[in-house]
Amino acid sequence: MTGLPEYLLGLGDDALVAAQRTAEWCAKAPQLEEEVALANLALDQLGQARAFLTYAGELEGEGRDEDALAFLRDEHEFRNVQLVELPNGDFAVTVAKTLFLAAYQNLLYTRLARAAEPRLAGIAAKAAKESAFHVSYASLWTVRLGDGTPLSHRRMRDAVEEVWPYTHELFEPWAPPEAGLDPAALRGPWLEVVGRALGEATLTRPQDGWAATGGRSGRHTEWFGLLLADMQSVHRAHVGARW
Amino acid sequence: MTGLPEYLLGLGDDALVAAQRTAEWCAKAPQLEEEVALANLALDQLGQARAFLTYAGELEGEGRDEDALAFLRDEHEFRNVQLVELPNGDFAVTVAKTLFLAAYQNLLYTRLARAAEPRLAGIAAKAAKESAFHVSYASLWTVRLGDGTPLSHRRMRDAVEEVWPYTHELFEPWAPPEAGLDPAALRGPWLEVVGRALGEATLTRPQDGWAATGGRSGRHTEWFGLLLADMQSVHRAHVGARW
Amino acid sequence: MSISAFDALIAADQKIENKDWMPDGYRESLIRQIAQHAHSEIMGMQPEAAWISRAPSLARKAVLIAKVQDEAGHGLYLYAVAETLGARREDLLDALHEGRQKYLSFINYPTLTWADVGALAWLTDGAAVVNQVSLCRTSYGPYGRALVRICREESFHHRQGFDLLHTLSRGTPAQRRSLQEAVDRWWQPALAMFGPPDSRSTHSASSMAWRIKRAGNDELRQRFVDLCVPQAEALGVRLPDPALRWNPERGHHDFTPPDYDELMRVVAGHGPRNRQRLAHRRRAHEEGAWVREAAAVHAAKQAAKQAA
Amino acid sequence: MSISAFDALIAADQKIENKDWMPDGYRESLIRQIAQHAHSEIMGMQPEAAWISRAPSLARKAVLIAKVQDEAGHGLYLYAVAETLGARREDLLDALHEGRQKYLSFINYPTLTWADVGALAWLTDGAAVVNQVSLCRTSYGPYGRALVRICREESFHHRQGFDLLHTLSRGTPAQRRSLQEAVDRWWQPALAMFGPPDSRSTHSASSMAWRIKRAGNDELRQRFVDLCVPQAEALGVRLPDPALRWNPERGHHDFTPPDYDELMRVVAGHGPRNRQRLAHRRRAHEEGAWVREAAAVHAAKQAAKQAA
Repeated sequence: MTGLPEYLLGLGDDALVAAQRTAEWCAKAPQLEEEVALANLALDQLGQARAFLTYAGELEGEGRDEDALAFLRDEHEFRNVQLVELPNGDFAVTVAKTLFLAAYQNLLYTRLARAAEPRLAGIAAKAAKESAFHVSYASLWTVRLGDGTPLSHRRMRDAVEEVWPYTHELFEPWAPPEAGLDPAALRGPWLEVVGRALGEATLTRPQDGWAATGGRSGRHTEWFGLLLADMQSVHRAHVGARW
Repeated sequence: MTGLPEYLLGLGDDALVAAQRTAEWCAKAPQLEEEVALANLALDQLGQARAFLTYAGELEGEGRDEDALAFLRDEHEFRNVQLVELPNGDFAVTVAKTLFLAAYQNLLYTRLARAAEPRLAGIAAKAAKESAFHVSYASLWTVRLGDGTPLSHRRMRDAVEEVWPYTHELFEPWAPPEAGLDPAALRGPWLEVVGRALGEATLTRPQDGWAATGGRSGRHTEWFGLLLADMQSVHRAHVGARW
Repeated sequence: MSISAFDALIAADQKIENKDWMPDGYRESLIRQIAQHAHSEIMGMQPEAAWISRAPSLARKAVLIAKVQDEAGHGLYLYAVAETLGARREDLLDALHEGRQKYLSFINYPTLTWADVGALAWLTDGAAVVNQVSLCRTSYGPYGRALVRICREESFHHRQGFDLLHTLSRGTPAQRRSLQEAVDRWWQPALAMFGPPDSRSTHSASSMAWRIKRAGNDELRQRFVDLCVPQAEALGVRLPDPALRWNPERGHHDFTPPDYDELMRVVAGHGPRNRQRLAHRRRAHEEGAWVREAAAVHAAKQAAKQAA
Repeated sequence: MSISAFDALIAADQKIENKDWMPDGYRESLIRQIAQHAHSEIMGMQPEAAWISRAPSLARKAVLIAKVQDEAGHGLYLYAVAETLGARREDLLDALHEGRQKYLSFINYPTLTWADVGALAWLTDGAAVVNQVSLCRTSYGPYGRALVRICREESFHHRQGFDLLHTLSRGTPAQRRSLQEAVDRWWQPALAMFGPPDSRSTHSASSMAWRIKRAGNDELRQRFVDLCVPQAEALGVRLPDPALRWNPERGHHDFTPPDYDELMRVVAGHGPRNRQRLAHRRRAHEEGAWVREAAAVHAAKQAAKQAA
């Protein structure tokens, strides 16, 4: 069974990798308003990652701080779902990834905010507010693109289909007693939130078929190694340096 | 003044980084014929890199083999020109980079094949034959694109202009006595080779303006750190392992 | 030549050549099979090409580039064989891009670590060799001759894959762990390369009658398993099948057959990487369109000049 | 309001507002200057954004994302100010993309190492603050008010850049070396940010008369140098100018002025990164076109629904 430190790593890694991907949009977004909004998302995710990783490192008790955990673990030691590793693709893919992740995180954080463990509850309460904004932002763009031009409709539809197989992993049984929740129970409410956005966007929910799995036990996608190689390169090139 | 070991590093690094970039086309080339041809170029470049780096490591006498030199040096220790670091861009940019580099290498290798140092002469003699093929291949495509459609003409022209400022570095004074040549003297013949291809391609030679410099002393472009982070990631993640 | 002449050639185990008369069904079966083979070669470049930039030694990097290059060469060669039957490369590529023609399902699995590059070569190229050695005796001459050359290169790839894994097997604990994990991932996809059991194969019977195929799926799969067992021992890896054991009565290893339902799902497009592999292939093709067009326009200009 | 009322306001050091009458030349000068400022903000995101993915600590990564975000925000804000003068953001972006309007030349230099991220912030944001503090008293009200907010954020960026460098200055030998090299690279581009000497500046005189600008290029450059010297000492770096020394008679530091010929070349498009920066910007804009169009079409649909 998953212990609390490993669970916190998973929450932190989800947020960290999502932040890394979102920040790839900096200086490349479709318009200035999106530059600002996407940077906001990335900053929120990064803030959550730092809080969870710091907490995980302290519970672990081996002296690893947020940077040791972010920059000095190897690929198979990361506990994030594969969803967050997917390349950004076009803006529609990013919107789909953001919608699916944020809807899950918002439900999860809202429940974790009531956890008995006060520090976990505190981090989650702040994160729940942030992810609520992420859900509205991604829903808004899902609708704009889905109910926009024929081209944007097609791209949004393709994006939803492409990312869908990676959503199942979010609801795998993987939570310690301290979390006080069953991830599988989040899928119903999640389908409601996501279904509402898709419906308004004139899109239909894809069929469930092949489902990605393995991220929580350290098995990641072909893209993740490259993401880490880039992210960790400067830190690792200077052993023991302070930044 | 440049010593022979450092010069060999420069020759090897030029070829290594060129091979790395060329091989990025694998499974992405415009047609199967180009898959085969570009892989050939990459293999030739990689073979040259291995020969020069192995030789450099032996002269240096500190037990560094080709892999130690390729995978365990940091950015500022690489001695390649910035030209080879440039991203591949579209196929026209790759053709322009290849034409400019191969025309230089062919002239250089042909002269080095007559160097007094027999090992250097031997590597260069083999490489000269290879680079002669690279020149014809890149010239052929320069002409096809330059004298093809209006779109391809425009892209080939833009590519030549984009890459041109990075060609000056090839002719900087940077050769040890053992090489028996003055790099600056190669520019005349180089302009002839390149000018012939450009002329046939209905393109004009760009104005000389800003000129890139610094590669030979370890100052590289913004892109080079990412190239190295990727290239060295697996090797560096397993300290002391054999492959 | 006529249908009786064709039948006589087949019966006498002689080769059919492209100028010979042949039944439409024979021609169509061949084009389908050769196109699928060609598509598999060019799609199969992707899971390996992804590791070229990171290959952990320059020697391995060279080997890997050469392997991917061979696959492109095989693709070229096989499309040319299909063209001897009246097909056009362009149309076959369209059929691939639109999902009307298939490629081998193992290509839809990811190569997650450097060890996967070796396991993929050892197991899937090994399976390809077993398949293709038998196909070298196919009744269509141009295809058989292409296969002789392809087989030689594939068996080289197979040996290089084994060599890569053998180095890992003598390496660090992390390297040995990655070796075992990669073999665990690739065993099933490799077994599935031989297709469904003969009893469920849609095309097998007619292909056997025309001697396009020379051996059944089940027979070839058994041959592959028997070959792998001693090689796995030499690598010190466990093949992930608890039922795998020598059966002295049959003179073969017993083993668990691959999951055909999964195979059918992946063939139908629902594997881990189907979407991405096809999207990658389509994008490369689309982004190359202006280059191919420029070459064609330039060639036409040259031809016009020479004619003038 | 009329020309005499306008002149009276300027003479009384009062603010001009967007509804006020103003001479065409005043309006055009302002639009040119504000657009160039806005362009510099959004083009200036690039050399820093390139390092976000590799920032060597999570805290620095957050600071860097926030800085790039502020620049986007400044861009938004400044284009809105230009719009109060009748310009449209879209047209100004076109002018940028087509090279008809300029941005600050330092952006055309590369950020080669992590230390460059710090040096760029310390020196070029430092120079920007000196420039903009003086501009806060500009005669056009909306621009002056925008500048107050922008200045506050820029001076925060400047301090964060200094802090980044300060950490390197107490770090490993490799870190300290990279610090010195980065400062060597960024000193000249930062000095050049104040533009040509007043004697050679084409727009300075009229801008001063209209009180769009409130201080000359030379005066501001001197102020910047005087500010940098003690900060460089605190960092333990050498500013790359052998002529740099305190001149007790002038009460200022003497220094070598930047190479104006190089500045003019870079402004004209021949700097190390001009092509790439503009190409990157154009590509992002083109790739975003379908998104902007979708949003516009969707908004029109919503409006039509509400009207119905």
